[in-house]
Amino acid sequence: MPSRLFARPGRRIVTVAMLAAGLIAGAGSVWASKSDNTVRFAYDQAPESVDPYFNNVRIGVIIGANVWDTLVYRDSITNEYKGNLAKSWKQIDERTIEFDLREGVKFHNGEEFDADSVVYTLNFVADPANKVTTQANVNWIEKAVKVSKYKVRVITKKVFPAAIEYLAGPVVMHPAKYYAEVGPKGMNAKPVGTGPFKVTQYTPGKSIRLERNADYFKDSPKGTPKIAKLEIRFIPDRQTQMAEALAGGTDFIMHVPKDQAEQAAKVPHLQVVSGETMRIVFMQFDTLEATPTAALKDIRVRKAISHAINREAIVKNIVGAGSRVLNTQCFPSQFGCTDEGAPRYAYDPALAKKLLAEAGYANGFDTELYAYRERNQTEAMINDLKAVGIRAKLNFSQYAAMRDAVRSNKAPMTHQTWGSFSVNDVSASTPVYFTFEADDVTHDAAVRDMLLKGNNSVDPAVRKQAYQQALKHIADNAYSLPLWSLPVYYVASKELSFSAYPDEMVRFWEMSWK
Amino acid sequence: MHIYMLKRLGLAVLVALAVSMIAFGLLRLSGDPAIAIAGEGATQADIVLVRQTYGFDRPLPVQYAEWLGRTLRGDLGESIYFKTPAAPLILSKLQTTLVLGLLSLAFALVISVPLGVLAALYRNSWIDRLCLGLAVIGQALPNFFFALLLIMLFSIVLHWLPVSGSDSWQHFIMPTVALGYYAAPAFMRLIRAGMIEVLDADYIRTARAKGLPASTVIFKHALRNAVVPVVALTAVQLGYLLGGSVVVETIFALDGLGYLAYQSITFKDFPVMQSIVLLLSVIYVVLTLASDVANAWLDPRIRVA
Amino acid sequence: MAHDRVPQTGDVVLDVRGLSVDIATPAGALHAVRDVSFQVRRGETLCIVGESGCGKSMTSLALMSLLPRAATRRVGTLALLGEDLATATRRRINALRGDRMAMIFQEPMTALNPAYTIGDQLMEPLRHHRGATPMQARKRAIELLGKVGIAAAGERLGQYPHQLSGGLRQRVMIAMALMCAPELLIADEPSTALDVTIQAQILRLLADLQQELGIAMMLITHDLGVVARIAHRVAVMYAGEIVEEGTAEELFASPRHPYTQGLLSCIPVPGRTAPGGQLGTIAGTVPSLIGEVHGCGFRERCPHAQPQCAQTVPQHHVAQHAWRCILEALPA
Amino acid sequence: MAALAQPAGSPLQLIPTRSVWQRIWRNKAVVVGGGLLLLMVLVALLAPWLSPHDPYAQDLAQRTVPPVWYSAGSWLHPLGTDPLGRDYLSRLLFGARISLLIGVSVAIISGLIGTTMGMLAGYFGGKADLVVSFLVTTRLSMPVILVALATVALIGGSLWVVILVLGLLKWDRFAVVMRSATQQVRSLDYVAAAQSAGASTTRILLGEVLPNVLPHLIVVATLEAASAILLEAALSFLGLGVQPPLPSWGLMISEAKAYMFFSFWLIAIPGSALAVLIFAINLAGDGLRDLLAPEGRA
Repeated sequence: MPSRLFARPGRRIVTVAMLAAGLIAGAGSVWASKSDNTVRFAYDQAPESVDPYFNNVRIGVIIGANVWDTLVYRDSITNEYKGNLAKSWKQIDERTIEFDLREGVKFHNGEEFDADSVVYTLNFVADPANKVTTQANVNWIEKAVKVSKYKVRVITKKVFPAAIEYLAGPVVMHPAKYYAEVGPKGMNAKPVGTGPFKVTQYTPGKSIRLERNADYFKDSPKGTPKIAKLEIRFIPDRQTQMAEALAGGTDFIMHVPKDQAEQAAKVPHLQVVSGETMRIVFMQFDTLEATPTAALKDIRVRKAISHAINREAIVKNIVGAGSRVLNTQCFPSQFGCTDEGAPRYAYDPALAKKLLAEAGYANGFDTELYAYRERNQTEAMINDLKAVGIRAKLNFSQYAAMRDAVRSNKAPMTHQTWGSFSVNDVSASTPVYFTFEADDVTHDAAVRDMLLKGNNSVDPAVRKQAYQQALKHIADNAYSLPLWSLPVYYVASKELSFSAYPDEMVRFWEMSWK
Repeated sequence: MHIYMLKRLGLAVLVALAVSMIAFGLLRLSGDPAIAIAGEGATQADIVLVRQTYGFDRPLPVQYAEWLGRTLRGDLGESIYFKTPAAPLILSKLQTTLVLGLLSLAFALVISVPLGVLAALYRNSWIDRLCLGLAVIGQALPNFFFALLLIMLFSIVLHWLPVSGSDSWQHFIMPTVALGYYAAPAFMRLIRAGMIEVLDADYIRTARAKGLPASTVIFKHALRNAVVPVVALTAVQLGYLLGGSVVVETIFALDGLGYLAYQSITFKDFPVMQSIVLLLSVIYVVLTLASDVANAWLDPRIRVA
Repeated sequence: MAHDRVPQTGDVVLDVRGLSVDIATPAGALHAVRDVSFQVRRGETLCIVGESGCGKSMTSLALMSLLPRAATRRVGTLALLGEDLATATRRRINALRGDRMAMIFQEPMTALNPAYTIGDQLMEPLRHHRGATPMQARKRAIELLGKVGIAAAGERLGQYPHQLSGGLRQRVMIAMALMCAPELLIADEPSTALDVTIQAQILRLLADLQQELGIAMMLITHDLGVVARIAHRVAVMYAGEIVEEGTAEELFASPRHPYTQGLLSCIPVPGRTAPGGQLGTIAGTVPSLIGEVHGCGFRERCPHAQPQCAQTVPQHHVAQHAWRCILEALPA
Repeated sequence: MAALAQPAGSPLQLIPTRSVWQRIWRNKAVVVGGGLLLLMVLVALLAPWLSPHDPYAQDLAQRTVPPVWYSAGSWLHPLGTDPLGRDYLSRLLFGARISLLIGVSVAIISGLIGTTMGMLAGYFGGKADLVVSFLVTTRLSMPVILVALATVALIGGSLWVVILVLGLLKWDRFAVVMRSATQQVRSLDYVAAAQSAGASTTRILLGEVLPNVLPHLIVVATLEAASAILLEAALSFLGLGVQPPLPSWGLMISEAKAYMFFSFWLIAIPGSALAVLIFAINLAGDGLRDLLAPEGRA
């Protein structure tokens, strides 16, 4: 749960500049955004596309939830499913769900929401030819069928109990006519949804401006948005974001590194909120035949790496409050996630060295570690690896570039993070990396089959058991090294009232000025 | 005059062609462009299709000729990352960078011309030494470091200027200073050296003998002759400033060409990256050509031959 | 010959007394001009003659307040038309320069600004000092260009210096100096840099203009032939001092200073030098003017030198003729 | 660049005479700049002995310890530690090696390319001159930072990649200066004498021309080294230069920028070190240039 970080007794020096900054900022009233009821949000990554199906970055998910709506809504506190664009739904058979749609909902361009919207959107994204970026979110859909103007059926390829979770998360509804006409490119250029905010201006790579949707349907579980305008700017440099926050140029930033957040908490006009998120951190090993580092194909080497990295120390010193060490590659709150029976790889450099020697790498080996965020964590891991003789060269790049390197077999080891698109079900995390999809660099058929069994069974007990077996199998073989869960630190204007959720979703429709 | 200009024009075209070849080669350096364009998750068939559609299977000279043809028609390909045509994307950012470049140039001139003139007028005095000292210090300060110091002082401590963005003229102040100060020392030295040479010229004594006030002597008679080499440098520096805007625009999140270049480089968005390199090079070639014309115009000995 | 003409003795235009110029050098102060006094009257041409390095150019620049940075001027009296220039403000000096007093330089090739047209530079003094309109200034420029013998004056105005020959440029310089009808015209070796044939033309032009306008002219030269042709009065400089001064007639007829004598014997003078006769030369070199300088500067080279020459040298006067020597009269 | 007044007797001959040393000694810029530079070179060479700690050793329990002049600082880490607990002084000292290595290596690579081109163009003139002028113009028209960034991004950043890329990009000034210097030396008597004595072109270029243009080469090399160091710092700052954990000063600034608002010294220390180094090199280079220019023009 979120914990507020007020003046934490720090042994570190607060520089003169910071104090001065705080005093002046506190004294000066630059609350222009409060007076015109605008929230200015800065984020470091520009999405490749605003269309939620064509990006897989966090900011895309956030924009998706604020501009679009889904058929179902998962309550952010109770996790209970509620009707959103659908009033109600019922399971027709193992693979079919029927939705009764809400009437009178309009898209931002005036187009009416009805069964056609659902049918067109789902059939479009489910078609592999349309190359949706977020395949894992949609590849369970076989098709959607219109029953009547406000009744629609969604048919899954296999039995897929997590369907509702996905339909409450990343699977947003596009306007049929508009989407058919302009396609994903047009949707990116001029996004149109039914959500609480509508896009008024989008400059790729620079900023996106949103405005409260005055005609937002009253019965939405999201509620009516309170802030009038929202400005999201893409500022790649974290320190520029922090500078904006200190200077009062933005009202809200997230993913602030632990050290900075702790210091920012001492600035009078800022508040810092932190909490654990569903984002998990893990180290991916390329164990395929074509791996750039052959040593990784040896289980002893992978185990040695697992023992070499001092996860507790890194979590305590660098990752920060609200983080815990993980033993399986999923987030504990996700349905099916467990570390029961999975081995614990304790920090033991001597053992790591021994394992390496057994594997024939007494003198260690050279390899590369790809990473795209939290470089200090990567560097700490490189340091630990070096201590046991593994010389890992850092290759730090943007996410898209790193992902391409993984997918094209160029990255032997990768410092990955995964936020599961805020889907609270293991099917959204582990299977992404172990079911022979693009990001799978293991290709273990046994693991795949167990995971798919978990994905595609109705009985929760069966699912749980399948997932547990898969997770244990992965851990036994050290196919990847689960590291820790990532806390998120939000730094915001003290005047802004908002809540932080473990799903890393920023709910602007709930925000308001004090 | 006309023959001179024609020769310069010919050279400029040749240089532009050479640069286009390098830009073309740059993309090839990245490996098979078909794979990049086909995008992730593309099947082998997709890649083959892309290869055929774009003609990547043909000999390089043919590909180059076709690429050059498309480029000349304004078709710069499509941004792999932003999935929009590269040409409008780049053009939409060009204005910000040009404004920043010109402002920085103006800023550099505004500080360097008076200082250069002052140093020359009081040469070998403490004023001169101070100006030269400023120049050496200025050139030693890395501009990204200086930019951060500016943010620290003017945005965080003093709250005078916005940190980042490009929405108002205030947004341009710090980037202009951070980019422009680095060009100032070169101008200052050139103006100082030119002024020293010119101030010793006989025609300056003539002008003084005519009883003209010091300002007229310095600014009409001396500076006019001392600025001729400065014009050539101006073009060169503007070219550097446009190229150097990568660092400054990234720090200040100024939505210009340099920022786009940085994004395209980190996203490995080759068509955009290639086009920006080409565009900046061509701008530089045009600028130097323009400076030659300006020089010829400024120097009556070339203009009226 | 100049001494055929009767000098019109008018008001004193320029009055110089006790002018000294020191130049700072790494080795110490160079006393380029030492305690020089002279007057120039309206309607007369004073020639200052001497070898290069004798301080004559420094003298002219000192009068115009155009000395180089390293040089300093000390002067007892420096008056133009009775107005003290020694203590005048820079602004006042600027107001007089180019208006009441004007100067022509040695190098016409570089004395004009290459960046501006002849017309622009010609009109500048009149426009600046008199606030003339472009039309007025242009009219005056054309008139003066005609006067200095430049044909198609109107077209010349739009030309740049590099399009003109050396002789033409010097004519332009002369016209420019005359734009505001100055009282005093200082010409520093105006013909030296030009071809021999052009030299004569330029000198004749200057002499004619001086006569026609009746102004005071100070001509600096190292060429005694020039002096003989146009000077009313002559001052001979040596090693920073005026060693002898008098009317051209007297000076040429009876030079009193050994240096003047030496100079005169170096040039062939019709009626004086026998055809085929030997021209004299002055043995030795000019003394260094750096550091303390006292006594007669010429004593090292003087055939009549005596021990007293190292002491203070007395000045002798006979009517308008004055000279500095320990000897009242030279031995025959 | 001022003209070579008397190349044969240039103030900086290969074996400086006593009076040359005196002239150098009198030039304050050379003395101060050269002295600072010498100090930095010594520090870089002696880094392993001067450093109190291993510059790569992390100590997560001792993170972001401030320098000794803060109340929380200690002499254990005179300049404090970085956010991964590495000793900042040690990193700074080792960083000097990287900066100097980059400066020297880039100057050597680009110097070799540029000097060869410039000397060939200056010596042979004609077509060789045209070709070299064309190459220089083409090179100048390409934005260095951008091309360097793009190339490093394409082939991956590392110390040697950065050195190679910058070396291949920064030869233009060498070529320009060497061309005009060679042109002037070429017309001198003894070169003509060597030519008529039948010496080979290579011999004349290396034996007669090169020693005479060497002083100019040294000046250009100094200034180019400074510019290369700055460029590396900029590339590393943008994350496309050398890769961590190498303690390049540019990288240290880049890593420290996230902490600059709260731990300003983290960015001020490497930033100042970089500025002082560049200042020293430029000062020495400017001074040398003044010594070469007879009229004392800057």
